[in-house]
Amino acid sequence: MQLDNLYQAVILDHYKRPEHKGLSVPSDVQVHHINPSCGDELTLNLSLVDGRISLTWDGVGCSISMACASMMAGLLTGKTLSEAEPILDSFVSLMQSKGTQSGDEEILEDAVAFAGVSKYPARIKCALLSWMAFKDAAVQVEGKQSLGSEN
Amino acid sequence: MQLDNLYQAVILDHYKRPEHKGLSVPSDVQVHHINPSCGDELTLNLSLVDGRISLTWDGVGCSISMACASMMAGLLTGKTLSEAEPILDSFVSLMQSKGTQSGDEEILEDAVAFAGVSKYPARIKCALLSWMAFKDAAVQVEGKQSLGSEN
Amino acid sequence: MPLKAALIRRDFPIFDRKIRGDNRLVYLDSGATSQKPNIVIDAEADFYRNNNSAVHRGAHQLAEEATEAYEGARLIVAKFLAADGDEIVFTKSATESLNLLAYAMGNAPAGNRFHLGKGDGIVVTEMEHHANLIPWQQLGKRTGASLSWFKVNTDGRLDLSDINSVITEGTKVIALTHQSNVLGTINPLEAIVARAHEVGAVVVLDACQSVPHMKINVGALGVDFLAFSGHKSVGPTGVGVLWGRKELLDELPPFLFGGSMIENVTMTDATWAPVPRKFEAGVPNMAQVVGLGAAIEYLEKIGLENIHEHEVSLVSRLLNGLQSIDGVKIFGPQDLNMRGGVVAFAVEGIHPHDVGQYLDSLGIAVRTGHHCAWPLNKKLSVTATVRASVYLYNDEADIDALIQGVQGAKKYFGDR
Amino acid sequence: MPLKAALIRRDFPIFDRKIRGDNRLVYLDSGATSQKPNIVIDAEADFYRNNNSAVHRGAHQLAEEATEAYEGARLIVAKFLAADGDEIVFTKSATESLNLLAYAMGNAPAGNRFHLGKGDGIVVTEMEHHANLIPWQQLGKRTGASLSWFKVNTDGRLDLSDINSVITEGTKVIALTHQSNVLGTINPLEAIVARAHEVGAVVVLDACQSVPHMKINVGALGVDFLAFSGHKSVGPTGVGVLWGRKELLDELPPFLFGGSMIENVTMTDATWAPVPRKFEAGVPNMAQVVGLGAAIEYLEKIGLENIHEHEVSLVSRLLNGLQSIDGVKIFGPQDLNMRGGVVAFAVEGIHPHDVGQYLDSLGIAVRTGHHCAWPLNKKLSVTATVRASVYLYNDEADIDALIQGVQGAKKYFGDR
Ligand SMILES: Cc1ncc(COP(=O)(O)O)c(C=O)c1O
Ligand SMILES: Cc1ncc(COP(=O)(O)O)c(C=O)c1O
Repeated sequence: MQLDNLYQAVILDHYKRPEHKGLSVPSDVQVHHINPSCGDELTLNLSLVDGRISLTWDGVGCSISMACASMMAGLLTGKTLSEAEPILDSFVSLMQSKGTQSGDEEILEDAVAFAGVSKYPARIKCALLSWMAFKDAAVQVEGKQSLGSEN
Repeated sequence: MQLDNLYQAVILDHYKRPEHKGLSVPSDVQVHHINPSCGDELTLNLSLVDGRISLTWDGVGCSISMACASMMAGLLTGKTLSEAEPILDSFVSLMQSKGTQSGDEEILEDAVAFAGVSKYPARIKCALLSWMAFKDAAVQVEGKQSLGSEN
Repeated sequence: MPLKAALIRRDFPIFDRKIRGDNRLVYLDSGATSQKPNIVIDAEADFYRNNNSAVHRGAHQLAEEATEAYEGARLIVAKFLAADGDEIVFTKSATESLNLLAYAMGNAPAGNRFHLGKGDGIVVTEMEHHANLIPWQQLGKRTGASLSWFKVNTDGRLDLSDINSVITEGTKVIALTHQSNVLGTINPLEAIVARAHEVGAVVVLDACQSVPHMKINVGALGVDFLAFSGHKSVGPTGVGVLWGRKELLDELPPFLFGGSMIENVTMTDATWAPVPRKFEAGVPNMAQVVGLGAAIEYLEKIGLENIHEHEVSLVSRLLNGLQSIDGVKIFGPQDLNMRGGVVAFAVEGIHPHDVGQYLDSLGIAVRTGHHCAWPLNKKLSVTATVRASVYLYNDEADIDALIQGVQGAKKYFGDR
Repeated sequence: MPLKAALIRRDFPIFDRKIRGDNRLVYLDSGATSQKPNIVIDAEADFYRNNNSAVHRGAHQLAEEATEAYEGARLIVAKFLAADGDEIVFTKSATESLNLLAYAMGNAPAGNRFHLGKGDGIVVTEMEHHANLIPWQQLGKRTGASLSWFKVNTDGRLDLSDINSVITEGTKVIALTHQSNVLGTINPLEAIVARAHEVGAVVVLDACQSVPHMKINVGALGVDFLAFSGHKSVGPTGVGVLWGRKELLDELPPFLFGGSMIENVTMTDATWAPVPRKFEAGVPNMAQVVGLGAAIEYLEKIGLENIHEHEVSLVSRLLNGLQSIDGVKIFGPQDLNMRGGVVAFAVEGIHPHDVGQYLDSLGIAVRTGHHCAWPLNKKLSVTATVRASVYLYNDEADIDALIQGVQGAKKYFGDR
């Protein structure tokens, strides 16, 4: 079934058993993103511990958006911000590939399972919800740091 | 030529040698009407002398609107308001006839020459400009009279 | 007279295509937009091919023909609603029709009956589509008028128990939907209209989900303004209708300013043409208006009563089918006398987007999300629902396909 | 490359019809609305037949296809203007585009760069179409901002001699036409843009009469907003475009409120989606937008430079021909470098309506009246003019027919 391309087993696994879910307290920054076309919501906590990312999240949404948040948190936790950047870029470009890319497993690991999403334009936003929240959070945390270092 | 139906000789005559043109001073009521789709303008002075209509007018406009004002003034001058009413009605219904009526010569006299206008929807407003001005003026003059008679 | 949906479908060319491989199209998203019959597509095309020209301008034959076609469509719409031609304003959509009202009221000077200020009130309901909510929120903010609303009961109906405290002496406008685009609820209007007119307020009816589906007589409804969209009525995209009582439209200030809506213009001032032209600035959406005329003639030929009956019978089958599935929750009234052809539901444990995607893989088109009625979703405590909506071209096989599809989705997402 | 108008005409089905008996159609009214090629008519029809569905909503295949077609057209328009996709807003018409700007600025709160109040100024010109005049008059009245304007010279050009006293430190907006729809004058923009930006004002360009007829690069023009209509660009009726610089559209408040333009909505408040969706409330005019995409591709295939060259050569022939007729007065500049394909004239002793009617009897469609630029007419001291406007499908035979027609009219009305 073609649909299996979209709903890979690993996606449904993460949807049913999400990881890093439940917001850590406290965090350096918290962002809240909404997908206005469906109402899905995601809250993401980002902390930097010795320069390494720590992510937790909570939200309501479809299998794609929730599984994506779960996988992203696992993938980025422990990385530095500059290590995370190419991963983010790689994921975004996979989403924009209209089914022509299968994703770089070296960089994206299990998240290549989302390659099928790029063939369903209406679902790309679902997959990007958590990544855009992370991007936003990363900018904020960098802003805080540079403020901090000026003091 | 089909156009001759619209531009009857008597219409062009009135256009070139308009009658009752030039505003009498004073008058019981003066109305100013505009055709917003082309900018044509008409000013009409209406007086009642012993209950009989006296009309003069001035304006700028196309042959149809100006000839119509000229002929209307001739046709209605000397009539009472209640004699004028069926003439107005007859002319309006001729204009709305889409070319199916030729007009009642008993009532409209030379103004039956405008029958051809009813086949050109965009020109009906031209022909009605003066008649609508008269209608407006008649209502006003009646209002004044009934006010006058109350005093 | 029962409809022959299979015959009707032949008039709609889109049903010849296949979806996601070789699936037939099961289109259950007419609440978002309806499909178009050939007769409507051709009416637009024929206008372009034969009569295209700017209406109300120019004294040439094409302009005459275009004007006749355009004004002819106005009379068709007027007759359809049992209204006068002068009471029909063409817009680009119901959204524009409703914004027109809100902006025009905002333009009303003191002394005009539509003038709003502090102390005045605007009333809406919790089940409004964003198009009939946000324009009024904004009008309130601009003018200082307060916004209040009728609540929605747990069974998806308006709570009118506090009608006299919601609609008060200060209320100037009540804007509500005729049929909810989420719950399917058809709102009873008598009490609201009576109370509104008692306090001198006008009633604005969002009839997007009713006009295409049931016989409407504006006089009988008693409302003062009514809006609907062409594209939900088997008509073209890009055309909507605003109906208003003549004397109210006369008093209402204009909204869009430009050509053809004026009487006289100087560098600093302008005066307005009589209705309906006062509200139709610029070269209008002529081909779309002509297409809408064809659409309404098509609907009338089939008969709005027949369409409504057909939909009720489909919805009955759909409600029964859905209720028989474990874990399916239906929103909105179950009583067929107070609902139309829109059914929103949720499947336990499966997000609406995923249900929708699974159905799509079978060729079944439904809508998922908040359906532009976010406050209602919040009230129902759901982020999203699946919405199936039926129209004259749907039949029992479509309903059965949906029900099987929902069962399939449960299996697909549950067993993996 | 010279155009082959005879070949082009074959793409436009309306030229197969006859006018007032057996006359061929000599269509010289493209300034009011253009004719449509089959490719545009078919693009609309094909959308309805194959992909019709509400864009940006629903997760089914039709919705995906409709969205792709709709957003694809946005990219076509963006490329055409050398702009970004996010800078293109679809409206129903240029009239709506211009009203959108005026209303949205009226919605700007204090602190927003578009906020207007007493002491602020709006600048227009004496040659504006009503659509680019009255919205600004009304915005001035609503906000207290003053309205001033550039005058028109006796030769039909803008008088920029007092530019520094017309555009002052308080000026917030300058709205002007790129090409006059009466005089044909193409306005030079450099000085106005430079002065506007010097005082921090934005320049709004009404490009209705230029975009369809010449290559436009919004960056090169230097303006901040630009509006045009689809129906004058061989596109469908019911669609217009507003282009704006991204950062300005970001700051500009929304205009029409409703579905798809929101980010979050509660009963009392709402926040907005990013541009361009912030400005596109409701189910949009999808088929018309898709048709406009096809129209622009068609124009680009023929080449805007070629179209412009073709029109200049026709206008040259037309001006020469008219000048050779006794008693014909031409309004607007005679210099072909500063004018486009619109020529307004008057025939001594014959009212424009009568000239137009006579021409119509020969199958020649021109426009007569004030052409929605009443203040300009008053300035020129005429109540009305005859306007002939050319486009890619016109040829020299059309021009010659018009010139002969004018001579005929003189005879017809003069000799009787
Ligand atoms: C210069 C100019 N501006 C604005 C408009 C208004 O365009 P539309 O009627 O398509 O909205 C027109 C055409 O009528 C025009 O020629
Ligand atoms: C109840 C209701 N009101 C208003 C609208 C807005 O209609 P449109 O998007 O056609 O302007 C819709 C449809 O989207 C609707 O269902």
